[in-house]
Amino acid sequence: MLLIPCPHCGPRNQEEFAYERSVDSLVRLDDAPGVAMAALYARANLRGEDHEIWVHVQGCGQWLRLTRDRVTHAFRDVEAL
Amino acid sequence: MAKTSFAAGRYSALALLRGALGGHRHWGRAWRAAEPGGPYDVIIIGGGGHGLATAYYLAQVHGVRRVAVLEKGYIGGGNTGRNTTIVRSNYRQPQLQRMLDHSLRLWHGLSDELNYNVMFSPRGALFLGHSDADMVKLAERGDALIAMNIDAELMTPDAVAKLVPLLDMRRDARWPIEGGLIQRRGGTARHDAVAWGFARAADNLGVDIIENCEVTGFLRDGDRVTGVTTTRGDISGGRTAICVAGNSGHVAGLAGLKLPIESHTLQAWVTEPVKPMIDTVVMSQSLHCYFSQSDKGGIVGGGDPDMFPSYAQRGAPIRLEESIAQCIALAPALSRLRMVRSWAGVTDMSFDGAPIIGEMPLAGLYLNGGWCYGGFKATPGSGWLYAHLLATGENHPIAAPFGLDRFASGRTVDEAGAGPMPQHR
Amino acid sequence: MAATGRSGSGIAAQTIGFVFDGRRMQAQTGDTLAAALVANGVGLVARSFKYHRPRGILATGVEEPSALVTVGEGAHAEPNVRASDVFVYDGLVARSQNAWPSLRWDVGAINSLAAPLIPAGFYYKTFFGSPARWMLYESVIRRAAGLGLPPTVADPDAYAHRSAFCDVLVVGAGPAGLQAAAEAAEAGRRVILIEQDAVPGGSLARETVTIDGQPGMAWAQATAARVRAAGGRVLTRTTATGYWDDNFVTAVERRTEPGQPGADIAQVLWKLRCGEVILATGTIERPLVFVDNDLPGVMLAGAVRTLALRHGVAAGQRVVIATSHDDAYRTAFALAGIGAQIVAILDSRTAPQGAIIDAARNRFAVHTDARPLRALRKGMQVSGVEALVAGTRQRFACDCLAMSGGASPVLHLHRQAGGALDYHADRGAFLPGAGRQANRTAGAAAGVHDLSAILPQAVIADPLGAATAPQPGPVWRGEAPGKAFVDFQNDVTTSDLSLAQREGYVSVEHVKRYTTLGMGTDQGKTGAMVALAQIADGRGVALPEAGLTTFRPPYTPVTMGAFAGPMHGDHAGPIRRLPLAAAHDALGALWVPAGLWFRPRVYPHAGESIGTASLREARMVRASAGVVDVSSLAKFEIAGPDALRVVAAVCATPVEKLAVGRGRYTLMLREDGIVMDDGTLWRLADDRWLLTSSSGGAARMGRHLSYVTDILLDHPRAAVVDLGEHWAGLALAGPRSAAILADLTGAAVPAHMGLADAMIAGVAVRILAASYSGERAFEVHVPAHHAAPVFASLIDAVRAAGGGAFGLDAMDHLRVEKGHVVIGAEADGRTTPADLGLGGMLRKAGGFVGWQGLTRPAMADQTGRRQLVGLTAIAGGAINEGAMLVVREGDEPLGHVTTAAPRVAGEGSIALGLLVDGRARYGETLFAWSPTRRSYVRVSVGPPLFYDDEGARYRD
Amino acid sequence: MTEMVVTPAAGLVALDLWHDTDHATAAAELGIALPGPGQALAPTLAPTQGMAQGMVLRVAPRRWWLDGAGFPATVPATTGVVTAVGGAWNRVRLSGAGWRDLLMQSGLIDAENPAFGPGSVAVTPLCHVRCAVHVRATAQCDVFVPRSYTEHCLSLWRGLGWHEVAPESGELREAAHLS
Repeated sequence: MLLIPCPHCGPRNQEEFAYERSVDSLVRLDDAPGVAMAALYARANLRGEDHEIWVHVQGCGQWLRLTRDRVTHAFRDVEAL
Repeated sequence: MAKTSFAAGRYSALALLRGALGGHRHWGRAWRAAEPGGPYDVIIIGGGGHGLATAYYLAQVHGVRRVAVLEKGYIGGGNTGRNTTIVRSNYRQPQLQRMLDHSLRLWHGLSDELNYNVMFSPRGALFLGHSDADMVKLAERGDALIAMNIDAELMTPDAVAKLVPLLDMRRDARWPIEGGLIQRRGGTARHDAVAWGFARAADNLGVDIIENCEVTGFLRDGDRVTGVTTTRGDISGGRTAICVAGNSGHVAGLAGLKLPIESHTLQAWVTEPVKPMIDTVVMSQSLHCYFSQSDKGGIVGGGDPDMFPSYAQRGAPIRLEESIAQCIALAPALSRLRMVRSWAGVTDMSFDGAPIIGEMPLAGLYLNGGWCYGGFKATPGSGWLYAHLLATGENHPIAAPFGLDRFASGRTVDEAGAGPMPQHR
Repeated sequence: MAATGRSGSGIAAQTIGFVFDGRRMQAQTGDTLAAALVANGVGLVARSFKYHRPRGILATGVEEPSALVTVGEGAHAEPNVRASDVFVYDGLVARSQNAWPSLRWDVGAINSLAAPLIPAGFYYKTFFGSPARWMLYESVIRRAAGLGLPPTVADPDAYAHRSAFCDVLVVGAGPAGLQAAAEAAEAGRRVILIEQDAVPGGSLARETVTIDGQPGMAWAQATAARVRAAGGRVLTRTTATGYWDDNFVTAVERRTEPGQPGADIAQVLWKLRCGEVILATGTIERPLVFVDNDLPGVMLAGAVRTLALRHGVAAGQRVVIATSHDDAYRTAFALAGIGAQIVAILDSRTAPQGAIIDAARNRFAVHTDARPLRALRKGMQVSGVEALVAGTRQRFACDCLAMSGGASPVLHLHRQAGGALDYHADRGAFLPGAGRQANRTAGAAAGVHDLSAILPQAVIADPLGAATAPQPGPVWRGEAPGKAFVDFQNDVTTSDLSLAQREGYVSVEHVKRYTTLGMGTDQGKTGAMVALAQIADGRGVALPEAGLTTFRPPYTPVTMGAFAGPMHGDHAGPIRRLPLAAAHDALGALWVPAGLWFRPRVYPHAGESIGTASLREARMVRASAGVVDVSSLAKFEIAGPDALRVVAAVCATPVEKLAVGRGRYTLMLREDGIVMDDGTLWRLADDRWLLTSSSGGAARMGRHLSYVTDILLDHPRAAVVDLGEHWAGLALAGPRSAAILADLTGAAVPAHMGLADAMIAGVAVRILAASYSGERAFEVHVPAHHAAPVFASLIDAVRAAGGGAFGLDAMDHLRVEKGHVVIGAEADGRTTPADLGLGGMLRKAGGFVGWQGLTRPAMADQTGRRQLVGLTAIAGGAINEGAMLVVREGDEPLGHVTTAAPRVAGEGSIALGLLVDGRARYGETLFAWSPTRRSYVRVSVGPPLFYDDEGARYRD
Repeated sequence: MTEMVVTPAAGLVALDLWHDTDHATAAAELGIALPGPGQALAPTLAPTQGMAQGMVLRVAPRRWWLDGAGFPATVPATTGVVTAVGGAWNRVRLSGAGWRDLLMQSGLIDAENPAFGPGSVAVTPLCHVRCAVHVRATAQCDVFVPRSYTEHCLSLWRGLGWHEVAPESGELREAAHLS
């Protein structure tokens, strides 16, 4: 049960957060279709550390960028978005 | 079908009796501890049910016997050994119906075919409906199935209550039971036995099953994959087949490829064994829980995935709480049972909820993955179709809708209608 | 078993009554059921899982594999309770299980005779034939398997959840745990100390030691009191069952004993977030492996000692002790202390040395290089032991064989937390290695057995000297024929392990799964390490190479109800109530679930069916006017100088030119171009917008808007405020609606797709002129806390005009006639705007979420796609919702009916459907085939519009 | 004492400031205190502004709840925006030292931490429902519960031994739409 460091609220239970996507899969509104679909459908899905976008959806609504190890579940960095 | 002979002896009641008289000393290994060799016609990365089934059908159906199955640990140790053993084909989308019913038909003859009792038990897979709207959705699914020649039967509340007497049939229950849709040909199987049975049968046909052999990279000749590097040396082969659902992203990454797959955790649980109390696989149209009773007597159940990427094979207790609360709401007597174990698997969540079977952008490299949380039921069918692809170089028509190109073309399957984010399905 | 009564325990206890298998017996308060049964001379307690072998008490802790009983009666019955893990309460009723017709005469014991036929994994090798044939065999197997009888009625117990945070969590109130907890608490840290037993003390319960002049258990009580005095929380009868990520520990507190009625809350699931976790979880003793080591009367030596010292119960009068290390010697002294005879001590070591050995040699017959080969039986009870003593076979008569094959540190939680293990060959045991989380292990679990090392500041007086580390028992190599068990519950023997190895199930996980080793309710707590030693020996490798299976939560079995806790009954999933729920009840609403919401489905008159009533309501709307509650619709205000950017990104339709005071229908897409939601967009002011969307998609839409704003647009000067619950929404529809509203507000009503502020019943409301029904209609938005008088006024006014309230079903009938799509039905997560015939609404220039996805060939090209169509039953009959659309019965479907409805204006059955190449099929005849409902209705395909093609009725 | 008083949070207004709006500047401009994360403050008075009474709660990185009367009805578009949100929330006032216990049985935040004292605010799920908690005093705490979930929460809290007492005005409870 992760304890996710919300930049606004402090550490909170994972139940309060929702994972959105990995940072590399952002689709910008003005991305060309090919670029957009490649970003949407091709994930590095690293077995190790990756950068992810989460939101404190059951709390303050803050969006965050987490640098997180997907094997150990350790957070290395958190940044308010 | 002619009975296959096994080097280490066919299994039968008579053989068991002979064993009883001789202290069971005559049984040999179910499969050889093969050493890496080669070159192989086909290298299958992943000794789970799907990989072993692929190897078996390659040898059995296509006569391709120079096959190696490379397993990083022990065979059947991934999702094959950690699912809730449900087998059914009652999906809604025709592409999935065709594939999973093809698989279900194989399940029905599998124990005999493999000469290994995989304990496939068509005890029925029942979806419950909790409202008129649910019942319409179930009827729609049933209609779609029957129209595809797949069995489905809409049940009244009374019929449901008779089939599963422990369900809470009160009208004022939180999720009242308005009826159900059952697939009587669906049921459960013994998950480990599926891996072992395919391994034994494939080994018997000459397939090399190489355990404790982790793939660390790919051998390349330009844009062509010619084999793999492993912790036990290089192995070369004509076609290289990834079959590591849960870790597809990682293995494809070794070839520099990205996939429309993300690895998520799915948990399951089992209670202490008790005498028979539930004979049917129970699921729900609108809740996220399912349960059945194993032959040993434990109630096996599960619910939603953990909804974020992870390779950890461990989840959060909140998911257990939710699925258990829903199970108890449906069958209140479950409350007094005790959970004896929970576990987690890493599922290959594809971006339309359907599997990916097809050639990769690198020649000679193939993928079978993206099974989300529903791969076990597909084991024989998946292996059969993948074997077809690996033997012929072309996807079988049943597997054709599941190529990787569907994401770029927009021909996604999306059974749940949930869109590309795997945490939403 | 010869043992009866109590001797010299010196424990002040009251006598209470209990029943086992119909026999009334007496126990003392503080007794476990195991202790009470032994005290009453009950040896045979249970039958094993597979062979139905007679079994007795093996252990006194949660590790007990054999003595499983059902405790409690009726709805309170709890199966598979370990006799060692239930404290006797007055009136406790226990019965044996997995035996028929009785525990003593159990038909299932025939399995023992058939044992040669049913070795490990036998079922994989036989029972071939069709699945139906297998299911015949299987039904026999299923009945034979299982342990206790299942509950059949709802659980009468209540369960709670409770969170707690601490700086230090200490698991285990033995000496090491108590010491750590007291130190931390007195240093001002927030401390929680949990202990699975009913009292603190842990291993002290089986020692005669004094600490700082107090008997061990009294010191434990005093130390626990110190923890409490320093502000710490001490939870007894509480087991830490799961160690999850980020130092999150779940623990289960039992407030009532198994089967015990009463108490408000039976169990509490604690959710502990901890700064640091100290695991002082002690050890679990291992059995020795020899033939028939499972006979009643063969017990773990530590358990025998606990019975003697804690409960004053002698497990036997003539006892043989078999051991591989010093600890079991203590059992000899303890038993002798309560008057039992020590027949012999069999020590597998060749030359054990030390004070306690010397002391024992002075009092008892100590045999070295001695180990049991076979337990001898009389009836269903051990009567002696055949041992190999210095190479020769000897027999010793006894009524209790106390054995110890070493001890395993309890490292389950350490492992669950991701900690490493270090193997210590000299102890034949794993000790905790590096932890991955903020946790450490203390005391015996960390391999420290000497009390003076655990409590360095205390004065320890132990008449038997300092405890030493246990050493493992010898590996069994089949020195005598017969069954030697390594897993007592699942009847796994050493020959099963060998068979598995022979057949190539070499990996320890394969051995486990093939033989079911360690897969019982005890999860192999006593036998796992013994089995591993056997496996390693069989393979000729060192034990760590044989591998180790994964430790998974829970540590001990947890009642399912405790996981659910308050999520029970109506709270299994929260119910959302409309602001006007009471008013709808007063109008006789029939409720229908819609996600978590409950919404009025229909307001039936007496004797009216739902179908009749909803059609009546729909016709009422077409004829005069009706009011429907649309409060659960999602509503968002988007305001600020950059609000247009947000709206333009989210909505796929033109937005920029929408005039202030006007609204329009809009679509919101997913990134793959599929319709996510639909709704109406209103321009409240130049820089302020209102977006409504579907009830069911409200949470998704809220998050989407937030994502677009904060992530895609990088914080424009615009705020998105979720006002879904702020505004109650009442849709007033029908030809009389404009007049009614004008009358109520005393003002002109807005034109179609216009909006206005107004007053109704003295309450400020917002009126949006939008139509879903096809009639002139208005949505009245009012702050939810002021909704009641507005609703009352509207209802009064429509009733006066011959109308009334209408529900969701009528609304559905009305919208089908107009071909309006619903999210989840027509927009099923696989349809594009073009599929729904709405492709022309999209902004050509793109720039909204999803535009790129729509350019993909299979989405841009409409050929072969499912398209929205209208369906009309031609020759009577009602079209079934969900029916397949086929050319003829038996064909593969070309599509399906998404929503069906009776015609409101007119008679007959109409529907909307998704049909492959549907727009090219206008005029064709198909069948709506529902085999599950045995209906087959001929339908004609046409455009999805059945009423007022020109849209004349909803305009001003 | 374990008493719950339920009233609609009728006057609640959300104040959103833009991402690039300086909070201190905005506070001065608006004449109200804008508390930091996890905090509530009584609005301070600025001579040029109305007499705001009540409480300002920080509920999100860029959002405050203005709870009371006399707050500015509009704010400059260069600064942010205000939106009435009171219809969405009921206020459950918990009186009694046991409010910490209630929170610990309903959610997953450290409400037993002495640092979570008067003036603290937390937005967090209670009974699986996103609520806002405002500690008013050592023995009093407000929980803002979404209107539609109020009965769900209250019924669970009744089960924990809390009983409801009528607000001073009975109409208020009616407006909270509780049956």
